[in-house]
Amino acid sequence: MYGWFEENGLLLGLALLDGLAYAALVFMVAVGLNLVFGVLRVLNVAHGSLYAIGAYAAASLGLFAASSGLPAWASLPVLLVAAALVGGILGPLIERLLLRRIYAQEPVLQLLVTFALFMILEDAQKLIWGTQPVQNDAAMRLLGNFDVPFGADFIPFTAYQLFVLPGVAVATLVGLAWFLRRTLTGRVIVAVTTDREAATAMGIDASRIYLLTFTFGAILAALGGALSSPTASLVPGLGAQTIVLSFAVVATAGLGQIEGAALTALMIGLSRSIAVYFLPEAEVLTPYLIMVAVLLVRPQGLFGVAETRRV
Amino acid sequence: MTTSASMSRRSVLAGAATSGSLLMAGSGAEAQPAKPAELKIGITTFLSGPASVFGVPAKQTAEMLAEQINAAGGIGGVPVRLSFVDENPGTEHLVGEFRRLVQSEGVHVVFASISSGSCLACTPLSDEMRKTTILWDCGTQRIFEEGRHPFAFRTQGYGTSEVLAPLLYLLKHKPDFRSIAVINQDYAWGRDSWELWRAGMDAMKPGVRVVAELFPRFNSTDFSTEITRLLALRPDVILSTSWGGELVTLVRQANERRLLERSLMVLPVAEASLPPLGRSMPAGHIIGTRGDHWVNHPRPRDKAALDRFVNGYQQRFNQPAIYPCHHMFQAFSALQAAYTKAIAAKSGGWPNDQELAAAFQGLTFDTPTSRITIREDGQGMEDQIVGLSSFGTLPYAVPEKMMLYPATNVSAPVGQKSVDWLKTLRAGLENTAGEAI
Amino acid sequence: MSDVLLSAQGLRLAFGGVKAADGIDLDVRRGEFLAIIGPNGAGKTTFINMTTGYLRPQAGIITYEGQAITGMAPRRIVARGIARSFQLPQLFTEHTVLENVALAIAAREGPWSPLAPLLRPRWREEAVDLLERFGLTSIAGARADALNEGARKLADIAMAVALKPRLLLMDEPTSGVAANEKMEVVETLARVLRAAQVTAVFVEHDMDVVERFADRVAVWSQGRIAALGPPAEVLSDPQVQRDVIGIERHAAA
Amino acid sequence: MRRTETLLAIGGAALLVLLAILAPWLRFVLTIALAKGVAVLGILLLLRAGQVSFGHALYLSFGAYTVAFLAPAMPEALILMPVAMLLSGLLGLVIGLFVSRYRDIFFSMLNLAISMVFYSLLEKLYHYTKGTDGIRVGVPRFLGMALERDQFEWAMFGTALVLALAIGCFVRLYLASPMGQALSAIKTRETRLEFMGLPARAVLLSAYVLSALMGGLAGSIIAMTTRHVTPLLGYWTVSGELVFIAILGGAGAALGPFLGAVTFELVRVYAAASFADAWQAILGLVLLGVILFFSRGLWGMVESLWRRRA
Repeated sequence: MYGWFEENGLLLGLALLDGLAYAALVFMVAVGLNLVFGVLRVLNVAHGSLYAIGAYAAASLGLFAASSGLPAWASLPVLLVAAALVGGILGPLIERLLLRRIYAQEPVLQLLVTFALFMILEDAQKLIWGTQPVQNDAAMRLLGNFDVPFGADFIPFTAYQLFVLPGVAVATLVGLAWFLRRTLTGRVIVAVTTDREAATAMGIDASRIYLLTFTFGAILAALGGALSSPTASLVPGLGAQTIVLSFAVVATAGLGQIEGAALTALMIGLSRSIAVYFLPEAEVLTPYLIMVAVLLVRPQGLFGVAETRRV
Repeated sequence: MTTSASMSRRSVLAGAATSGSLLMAGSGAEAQPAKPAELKIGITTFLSGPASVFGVPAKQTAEMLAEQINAAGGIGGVPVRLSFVDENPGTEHLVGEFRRLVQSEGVHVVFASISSGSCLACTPLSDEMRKTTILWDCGTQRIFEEGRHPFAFRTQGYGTSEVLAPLLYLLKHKPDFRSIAVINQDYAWGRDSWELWRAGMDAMKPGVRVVAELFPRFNSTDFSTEITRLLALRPDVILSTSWGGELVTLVRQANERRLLERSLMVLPVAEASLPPLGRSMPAGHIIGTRGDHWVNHPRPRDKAALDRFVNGYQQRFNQPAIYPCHHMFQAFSALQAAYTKAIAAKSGGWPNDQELAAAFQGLTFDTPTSRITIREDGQGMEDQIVGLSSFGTLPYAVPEKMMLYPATNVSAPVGQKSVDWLKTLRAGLENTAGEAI
Repeated sequence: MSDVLLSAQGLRLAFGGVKAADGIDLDVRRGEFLAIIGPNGAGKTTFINMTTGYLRPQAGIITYEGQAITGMAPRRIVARGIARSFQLPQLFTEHTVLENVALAIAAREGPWSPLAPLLRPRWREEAVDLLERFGLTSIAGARADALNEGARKLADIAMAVALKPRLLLMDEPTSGVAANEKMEVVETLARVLRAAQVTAVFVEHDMDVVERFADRVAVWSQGRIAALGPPAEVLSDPQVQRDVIGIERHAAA
Repeated sequence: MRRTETLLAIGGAALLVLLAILAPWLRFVLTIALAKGVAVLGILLLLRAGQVSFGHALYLSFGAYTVAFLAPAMPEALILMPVAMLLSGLLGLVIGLFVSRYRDIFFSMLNLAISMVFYSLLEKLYHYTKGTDGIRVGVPRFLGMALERDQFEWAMFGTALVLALAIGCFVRLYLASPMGQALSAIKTRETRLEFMGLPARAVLLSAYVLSALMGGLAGSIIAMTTRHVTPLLGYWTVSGELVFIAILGGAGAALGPFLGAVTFELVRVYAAASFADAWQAILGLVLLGVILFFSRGLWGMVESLWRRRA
């Protein structure tokens, strides 16, 4: 028999595992939003819709792949393909047809354009996928369970949750960091994020960078959705939930900061799962409380750089 | 068939201009109306958001039934016409729409709401506008226990019977359980249903240890943390009154991680989520349907009618008819019965609002599975059937070892508050309240 | 009453490794026009920024009228009678020039009734009058973002003057002003300031302007004051000529 | 244009009264629209400073719940309204002291976060708030008189209309005053304000408190009109809706919010009536059209029409 402390210590360990998986999902959807905000300075409300559409598309494509006889292992790459398709098609369309027309306008108008888009896409999803739960958990079942010892007992976790989600998130983080630091395009994106005026003054083709970044952000949003689809059943209203949380992450992280997004996601993920264990009623409040606390101490966000006001 | 979709903007504007006179009709319930050209029914239901899982099938059912009724000559010779309102935008929008339905559309009757909050907001309006309102799906016990609503009638069961029946089933099926955990959606039904359950459980089987009370955020898509905690706690029983996509997600995630091998689940609102769950729903857990309308009901009142309805729906919409479809059926059935009764009482004359409402008092109407009587407080007495999940010919789970609980055995008597009544229950009721069928 | 209006002692401030102020000691005398010259990056603007509260020196003390103002918020410093203008004009771009000046007047006068308009008769009159003195009457109704560089510069200074300061710090008041208008602009400015008995410190690159209008010149070099004195004396110093003016001329060419 | 605006305001008010007489059910919709217009006036003040609050549903729901909680003890509409307004203003002062330090996205998101905390509490504190079921508000007295439902609805409509006109006038004066003008100065050159001795934070804070007062008042009107309050009134999409209305109506004048609010509510009602399945998409399309083709909103359209005629 374990004492209170030992038992709770073990629970804390479990909470860590759950928090990690949740953090991975939060990170995937928030990092794209943060990247887009950093470069375009547009807070994209429709990011939540892209997430939802990515999830739906992944489930549908997975079901289609299975019915057309693709082997079971294909259910994992299908998630990536669906995300790339959704982001790769919708991203450029949205950037070219809508956002492009309003870059010169006030930020609130840009925000509202994406809000309008969000409303339209919400109904569009319903039109395409209906209102009944859509699901395809092939990817989750593929890898089966992994038993984590828990005292004399054991707790089964899905390998998907334990390895795939954090794995993809870490790969995304490392890949993004490498891309932004080591490639020319990446450096240009960073330059635009840090000082838009200076970067455009240096002759950077902002239009191309905007298109690229937005598409990239859209793919990340869709990927976030696609990754969540094997464990969740998809119903209307998915996007609205996701986007508020991502907003909180972006503001907490600091604009355009991918490491900040990762750290914030981790904080949110862990505190949420710890809350579920020890203070379930506080669970929904944690992301917002974290944000308020962080901004009290660091008004520019965790990794944000104070904008120098030139006089 | 005419539904709201065909209503043009112009007709709404015209309605706005002429409804001064309609108001008169609405408030003067004693006026003697002539037989109208159409019987207008306003229906509030979820057309967007997560609860559209229920709302849209119900809407489809209403359209199908209206078509059938009209093909058969309408109600009392008058064809019905439906207008739908989306509940999702919130109360402030909904009560405005309720007024529009009554004052501008001039509906004769309103079918109100899936959400309890919507019902609570609409019933006072039914009092004020003296417009017969059928509460066709919402379950909150607060409606008729906290006030009198002479124009509102619920044509199905409610939270108390829908929670008590599975509790009684559990007490009989697994009388030796010692610990329980609850994982409900964090909103009124999730909280209310747990309060009802707890009151009944503590009265009939004191001393059960409640090891966890989890109320994850409404519309959550990830329950892995909660599941881990439940796996670690190993409660004998896990109760969840969740519904829709969330229940599907919860059961799938729980099943994948073999939680359902460790604990017995009690799912009072399982039925609508069983088709999408398919084989992910393991056998041997307690499932309910907010009524008695299981597709495999062993002895329905009218087998042919049940098959006709269920198969007709399946064929037309390529989906199984889930419980909201049945609740919509009940609302239509009650409406037809009430009009027949009112017209007969008036020797063939068309009833006004007051007379229509009067017809609902003590009304008995047929459903494919049984017969429902509306009590003097407006509450419908719908029997409950609970069973254990099992697999037969269908690709999804249906109940076996079913117990039927007559509504009068599992409903708080008129004038008593549910929680107070549940506290008076005593052990042994599980052996007398229901019968195996 | 002391002859010294503003006094800086031992000001130090470094950004990373760059010493923008490396022991600045300077007394500004009541009523004088003091020019600050020196190459870019010598710390001239930093001095103004420290004096007006935008930057806090890491060491040293600034006193004004004998009282320490080191590290005070800009707002507090303005309230004591120190105003500044900016190298890059800081105008409210959605307002007209008249409104810009009126806002400055309002700032000086506050607190006010929240329901009387900004352009209440008394303030409007004063703003019109001030703009006239700056020769900006013709553009009083123009939006601030529609002006040319010279006009923006003047409007920027007019706003500072509208605060009725006793000490005005100007960061390159003539940069951006067309060469043929420059003398006239400075002439106007000097007249307005003298009439209002304002002490002025200004950063300037044009040696002709310095020679003609400054009572004293301070030469900045790498965060220090390399020379200080009347223009005739300082500008003829061979070392100043070589180190500062040479560079300036070179840069100008 | 000034006189025109006054004339338009009077004409608009007359039109609303006429509509309310002709179509009783519209009276309800219009009361809500007027209340939202009042809340949007507050949003407009903040927009002047370039700040977008994505959390003002907080004050709306706070005002509404204040009424819901106090109505049983104090069933008098003309007391409930100012009390809800003042308490909401007090809350705005406390929160404003914190958020007025932040700008742009941080300002937006902090407001969002705080409003979501409040929303979650409304849902969580089930025993006090009845969770998502919400609280029913009885018909309060009006000026000490117990009114019939119909009379009470007229009273609320009239009160909302009078308040809308009065607060619209106030906002117009405020915007022309140094306080209001300093707001737009925050947007264009905040540092200069500081160097002129004007505390930008205080300027923003006063606007913020005013917006909280207006939000609370609007919430109290909504509560007494719908007579049932649920947490949904505090959800972030409602905050978005307020900003939506501000832009739809046009942020250029005090009349804009009401133009926007009435249009918004009517479009929503008609879209919901004609296309119950896709009303959201229709609203989205309307907003998209307005932003892409008339970025100054409906008021901007009215203005340019007027200019063309003049």
